[in-house]
Amino acid sequence: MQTPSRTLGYAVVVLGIALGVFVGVSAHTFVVAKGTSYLSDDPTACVNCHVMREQYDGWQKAAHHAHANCNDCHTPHDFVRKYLTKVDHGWRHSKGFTLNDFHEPIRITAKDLLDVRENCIRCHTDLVSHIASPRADSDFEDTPNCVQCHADVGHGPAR
Amino acid sequence: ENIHERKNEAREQVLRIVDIDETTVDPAVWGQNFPRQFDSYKRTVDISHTRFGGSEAIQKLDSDPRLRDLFDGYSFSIDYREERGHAYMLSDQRETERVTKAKQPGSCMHCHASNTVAYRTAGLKAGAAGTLADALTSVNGKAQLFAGFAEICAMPFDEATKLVSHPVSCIDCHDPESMRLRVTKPAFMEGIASLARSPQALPHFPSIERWRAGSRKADYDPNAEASRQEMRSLVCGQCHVEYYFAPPKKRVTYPWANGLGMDAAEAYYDEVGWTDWKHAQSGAPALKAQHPEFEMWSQGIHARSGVACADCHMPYVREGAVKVSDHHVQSPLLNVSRSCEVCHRYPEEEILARVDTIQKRTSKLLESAEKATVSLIRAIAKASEAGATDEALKIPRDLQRKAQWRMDYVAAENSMGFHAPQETARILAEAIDYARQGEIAVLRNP
Amino acid sequence: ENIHERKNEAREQVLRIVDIDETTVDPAVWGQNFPRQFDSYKRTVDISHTRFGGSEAIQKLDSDPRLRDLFDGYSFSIDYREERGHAYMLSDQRETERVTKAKQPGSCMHCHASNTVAYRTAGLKAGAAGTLADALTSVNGKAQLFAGFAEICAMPFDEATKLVSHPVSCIDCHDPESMRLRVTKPAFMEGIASLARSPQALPHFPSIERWRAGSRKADYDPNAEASRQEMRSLVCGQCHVEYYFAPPKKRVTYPWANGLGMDAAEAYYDEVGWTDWKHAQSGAPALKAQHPEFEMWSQGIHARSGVACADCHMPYVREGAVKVSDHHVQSPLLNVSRSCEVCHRYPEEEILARVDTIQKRTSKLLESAEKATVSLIRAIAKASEAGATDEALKIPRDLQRKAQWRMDYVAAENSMGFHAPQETARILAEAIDYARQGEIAVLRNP
Ligand code: HEC
Ligand code: HEC
Ligand code: HEC
Ligand code: HEC
Ligand code: HEC
Ligand code: HEC
Ligand code: HEC
Ligand code: HEC
Ligand code: HEC
Ligand code: HEC
Ligand code: HEC
Ligand code: HEC
Ligand code: HEC
Ligand code: HEC
Ligand SMILES: [Ca+2]
Ligand SMILES: [Ca+2]
Repeated sequence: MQTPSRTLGYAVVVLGIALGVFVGVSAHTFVVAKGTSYLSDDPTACVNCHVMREQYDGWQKAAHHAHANCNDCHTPHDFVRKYLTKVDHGWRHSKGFTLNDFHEPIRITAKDLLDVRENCIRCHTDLVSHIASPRADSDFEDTPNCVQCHADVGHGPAR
Repeated sequence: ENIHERKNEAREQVLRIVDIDETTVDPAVWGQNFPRQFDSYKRTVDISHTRFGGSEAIQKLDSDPRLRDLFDGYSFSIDYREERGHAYMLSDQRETERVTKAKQPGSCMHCHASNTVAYRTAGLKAGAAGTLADALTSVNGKAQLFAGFAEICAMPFDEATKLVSHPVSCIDCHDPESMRLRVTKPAFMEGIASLARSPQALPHFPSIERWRAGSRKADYDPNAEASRQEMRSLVCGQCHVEYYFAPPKKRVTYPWANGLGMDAAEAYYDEVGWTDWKHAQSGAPALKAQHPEFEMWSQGIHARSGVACADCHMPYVREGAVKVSDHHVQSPLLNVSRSCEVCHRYPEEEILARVDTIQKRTSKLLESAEKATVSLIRAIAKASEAGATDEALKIPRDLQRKAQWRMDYVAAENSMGFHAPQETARILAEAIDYARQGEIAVLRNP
Repeated sequence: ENIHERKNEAREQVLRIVDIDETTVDPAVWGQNFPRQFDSYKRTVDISHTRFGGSEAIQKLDSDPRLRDLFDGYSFSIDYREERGHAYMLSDQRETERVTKAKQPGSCMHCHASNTVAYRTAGLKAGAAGTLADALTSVNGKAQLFAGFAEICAMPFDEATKLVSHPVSCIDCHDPESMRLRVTKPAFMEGIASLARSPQALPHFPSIERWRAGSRKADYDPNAEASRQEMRSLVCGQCHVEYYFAPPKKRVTYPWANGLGMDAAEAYYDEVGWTDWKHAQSGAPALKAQHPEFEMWSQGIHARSGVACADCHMPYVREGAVKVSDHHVQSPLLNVSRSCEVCHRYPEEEILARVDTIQKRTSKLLESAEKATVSLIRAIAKASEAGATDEALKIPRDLQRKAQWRMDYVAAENSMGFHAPQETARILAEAIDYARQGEIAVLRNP
């Protein structure tokens, strides 16, 4: 009969190995699937993953094709947060792509939706100055969710 | 216009020319700081027309003569018109024959005037602490408001109406400091608090569900807890709701203790034993429904999807470099491109056709429900003339109460079914069922 | 599966292992070229469960005993089950007591089997020109199909069912050459042609509106004129529709000459004087409705918005880089993320809750409509036992026909109101109105 601590010990070892393997695999993905694309702002970089194809195609037809590329909307624009986000995406998406364990249809995360809204307001500051506080990062409730009405700006009609 | 102008315009817009505070009732004064909103606000005088809505004050009793029978013995059989823009609410109330030819209480002021100051002044007179300078949301401010509300409800109409001078105004929906939305109508604050304590699930009001999960000690207070998107509907729910004047002091009361909607309100009235009037032809203890837009919207898919009254009735409009809320509150069918098309990318004709399909189905069913109810009324009247006892007519009369309440809940709701198409049809189906069952009951034992 | 594979998959194309043509009925053969679709196609044997749908072949007559009264005197009062996956259509038809205990015609084959080859062979036997090698859409092909259709409808069931061996198969919906969708059911081709000539507006079928604007000389032909998105619904409309067997030769016929929907079909049956059976208890000339999914969907907002049956019942599933249509046709509630979430950005629980609200409202109303109809049946039966003449009972019986048709139109439709929530409630409201009026008529002159 094993003592709890022993089991724990094994668990840790197993976990460690698993994690190691996983990091390896994902790093591998990161290379093969050009996860490095996250460091570029070129939209074609995003479609290195076919799972981004839908949004890419949508974006090409949508109103902003001429005005904004993926990262204009999907990453914050102060240097630090921008690269933190890129790393976060690079990691989560590579992981998702490797393990194929993500929810479909793919859904933007709450945090990313806030970043996007901040970008909407960044570009449309004057226009929305009556309805939205320029501090878009302020409490979500208090600034309208642009996308509730303009659902199709990024990727064309949702319905 | 060139870019530079637009940029300047954009910078000027927040500039405040005059000070406004809790005593500033006149919208024209607020309008100096917010000319765009004021301009559209004034346009609620415009007269327009849609198939089932619009703003021509036509006499409903003439366009649908069945209403005279249905409301026989009640003031609504004297004068009952299509409602119109906010600018008219005060004068239309003063001029309706329901007021000039019948006796009405001060309670009527609650939804037809800007009354925060009127209520608070009356409250102070009645001995509430503090001054008008207190924030409305402060302890003193609230105490003044509710004290005055009680006073004015109990007054006769003529006396009360002298105390107000503007239709709904900026101060009724906005905090003069921050311009944030707020609710200021006492009956609504009491109603929404009782609604929060009701058992009904309210997925379209997350802040209420949050409050329910909490200690529930203090009442639910929208001004403190509701999100901005929720407030975009709550400010309208202040008035566009079914109500009654609770005895003995005629306090405006919203029947929400069991939840929102037709069934919940009926259960409430049955519990407190409320009846609006005894029907002149049938002697049934009848109920009158009034503009349950807020309740009906709550049953619909738009509410469930987080779409607010203001999204459709006060859409954003682009003016030069800024977009503002259109304060010309009206039928969205007169402004489809802004009210609907941002969310529904269909041509205007297509959107109008969809609404038309929903509304025509509703109005055809409504007609059947009215016919069934009138036919029951006739049957009961005939039976009692023939000498049927109150005993024998109890069941038919109770069935009339149920049928008429349902029929009227849809007739009085102003979207002709649009706010909740399936729920509206369901209610009318029940109205027909009860009315016909009533007639069967009369025939079974005459 | 690892990335390298997935990247390869992205480049994979369909390679044809075997040749398939107009004579290839067996889906397993098609399956060699299209293994993904075949695999999911086979899964229609799965047994699943939702609140109002799913695929357990429960006996409806036990779960809702009122049905025994409602269909008294008709084969549906013997055996009437919840329908299930496509894989069962042939065996379920052979085993139902409606077949084993009652006499049925060859007409039944039309929607429960892959029958293009069976029909054409019978057509050739009957003297139609050409061979099976002719394209189905060729003049000869069509002639063979329709000749055989007439022959087999007129046969007794036992003889006809020997001629078919597979449930609906690839060839019934796909062109073996191009794999394009196509319709192959004769009664549907005739029905849709008569629908095109009807006066009803059909905004959800642009190709029909286009045909109407043209010369109208040749019949409307979906295989030649419908868009791909339209075909994604039309292939289902081949079978999921109300029908009757037109005398004298029991030809499967869709009552669409006045348009799609409850009212249009009723008008058609009244015009041609059709009655399914004489009700055993009341003697009313009753109608039986059957699975009008295609018609009900046509009344709903999804159809109007261009959403096809296949969008919800055969959603795309991503297999690696390629998207394929899920041929496991079933309740979308068992696959919400793919069936609904592509268009509706809500969590699964929320979407299920919305459907539940719609379906519960419907089932409650349906219950009221069934009760009202049963109560009318009882009243008529009682009156005729008491000696009322057919003369006196004509009006009540006609009202039962109208009420029962409406009630059943919803009961037989398999989405419990989801396909068109408001229209479904409207139909039930009318059912209740007619049923109660019938009872009143009985009581008025017994
Ligand atoms: C390595 C493959 C890959 C690349 C390259 C990629 N994505 Fe993704 N992306 C994914 C996967 C997998 C998901 C789903 C992750 C999940 O939902 O957990 C995803 C999800 C997302 C989401 C929604 C979830 C979230 O994080 O909010 C956004 C937004 C997104 N990607 C944007 C981008 C942009 C912008 C780029 C290019 C700068 C990009 N992606 C490049 C694979 C990729
Ligand atoms: C104009 C702004 C904008 C641009 C440019 C844009 N997006 Fe998006 N994207 C959005 C918004 C807004 C959403 C969230 C959609 C919603 O919530 O309705 C979104 C969502 C997503 C998602 C998550 C899927 C979903 O529906 O939630 C992915 C993945 C994504 N975008 C990838 C991309 C890629 C890749 C590009 C460039 C090819 C791109 N986006 C360009 C605004 C944009
Ligand atoms: C990188 C800058 C940028 C970002 C980020 C951006 N926009 Fe735009 N947007 C533009 C420009 C430039 C135009 C075209 C000129 C104009 O209409 O102001 C435009 C046009 C629009 C329009 C009018 C065209 C249409 O689609 O009807 C809308 C609405 C809009 N943006 C909303 C949004 C929303 C919502 C977001 C965030 C999800 C967003 N924008 C993000 C720059 C941006
Ligand atoms: C409640 C619905 C709603 C919300 C929320 C909303 N908008 Fe809009 N928006 C509209 C409407 C309606 C218009 C069209 C106004 C007009 O045509 O006069 C519009 C217009 C615009 C335009 C100008 C489009 C053009 O034709 O030039 C931009 C840009 C825009 N919105 C951006 C935003 C941004 C950024 C946000 C979030 C801060 C936002 N909107 C939130 C409804 C909304
Ligand atoms: C203080 C009470 C009050 C508030 C608050 C209020 N309304 Fe009204 N509303 C009324 C009255 C009273 C009328 C009828 C006026 C008349 O007919 O004289 C009316 C009329 C209307 C009409 C009919 C206009 C027409 O042309 O027929 C609409 C639409 C409407 N309101 C929507 C709203 C919306 C949306 C809100 C919230 C943004 C709102 N109301 C807030 C009391 C109110
Ligand atoms: C709970 C809020 C509320 C109260 C209390 C209220 N009203 Fe109204 N009233 C409304 C709203 C909202 C409308 C517009 C919708 C409608 O007409 O159905 C309206 C419309 C009207 C109209 C115009 C349409 C018509 O019916 O002819 C008149 C007149 C009117 N009210 C008179 C009165 C009188 C008199 C009283 C007191 C007995 C009163 N109201 C009490 C909210 C209220
Ligand atoms: C999704 C859009 C939408 C929302 C949300 C909505 N309405 Fe409406 N409303 C309509 C339409 C469409 C009509 C029908 C107008 C007509 O028939 O001309 C209407 C009609 C009305 C009318 C009668 C207008 C007239 O012209 O007589 C009133 C009053 C009203 N709504 C109040 C409200 C209130 C209060 C709320 C929120 C509790 C609300 N509406 C929410 C779309 C909406
Ligand atoms: C019946 C309620 C109501 C009345 C009365 C009202 N408003 Fe508003 N107002 C609103 C709503 C709803 C919004 C949208 C607020 C939001 O989205 O947070 C709004 C928004 C505003 C805004 C913010 C910018 C914008 O346009 O969205 C200003 C400024 C404003 N109103 C000024 C006024 C003035 C000035 C008056 C009087 C002339 C007035 N309001 C009367 C309901 C009202
Ligand atoms: C802020 C977004 C928004 C606005 C504004 C809006 N809708 Fe909708 N509408 C929705 C959503 C969300 C649904 C629910 C279906 C879904 O989830 O896609 C819906 C559903 C509908 C439906 C189908 C449901 C039913 O009741 O039959 C109709 C019809 C409709 N809307 C008409 C309108 C009309 C007319 C207007 C303008 C008066 C309008 N909508 C304004 C978002 C909106
Ligand atoms: C050849 C006739 C035919 C065609 C074509 C057809 N169906 Fe069916 N369908 C049936 C029959 C028969 C059943 C019932 C089988 C049984 O109960 O044994 C059925 C059952 C179903 C069910 C119920 C499955 C369950 O689990 O309860 C669904 C959903 C369905 N069909 C949808 C569709 C859709 C969507 C299409 C078009 C893509 C379609 N059908 C095409 C005849 C057909
Ligand atoms: C117009 C097409 C069509 C014709 C003709 C047809 N069916 Fe069906 N049948 C269906 C569809 C679609 C379903 C699945 C939907 C349902 O059950 O409501 C079904 C379901 C069934 C079921 C399973 C559910 C139940 O009712 O027990 C049986 C058994 C059945 N049919 C027998 C028959 C018999 C016997 C005939 C001939 C008298 C026949 N069918 C003629 C289309 C048809
Ligand atoms: C917008 C989505 C949608 C569309 C489009 C749609 N359906 Fe459905 N369908 C549903 C839902 C949701 C149900 C309810 C399933 C349940 O209750 O389990 C349903 C139920 C059914 C059922 C009964 C399924 C069962 O489990 O018993 C049949 C058969 C069916 N639909 C056929 C069709 C046909 C044929 C069409 C096209 C003419 C169609 N549907 C279009 C969503 C859809
Ligand atoms: C009841 C009708 C029906 C039957 C039976 C049917 N299919 Fe399909 N099939 C469809 C529909 C609908 C589509 C979607 C077509 C489109 O979007 O154009 C489809 C699409 C396809 C496609 C195109 C790729 C894809 O997945 O969208 C292939 C290949 C296919 N089916 C093969 C088959 C095979 C093999 C069988 C028999 C095992 C079969 N189908 C039986 C209705 C059917
Ligand atoms: C291909 C797109 C699409 C798919 C798939 C889809 N819907 Fe819809 N849905 C719509 C559109 C479009 C509307 C109409 C409102 C609008 O115009 O936004 C709508 C409206 C609705 C509504 C409100 C109208 C009503 O009848 O009450 C509900 C609820 C709904 N859908 C549920 C579902 C469910 C559940 C499913 C899956 C079984 C589904 N939808 C699949 C596009 C879709
Ligand atoms: Ca009006
Ligand atoms: Ca089933």
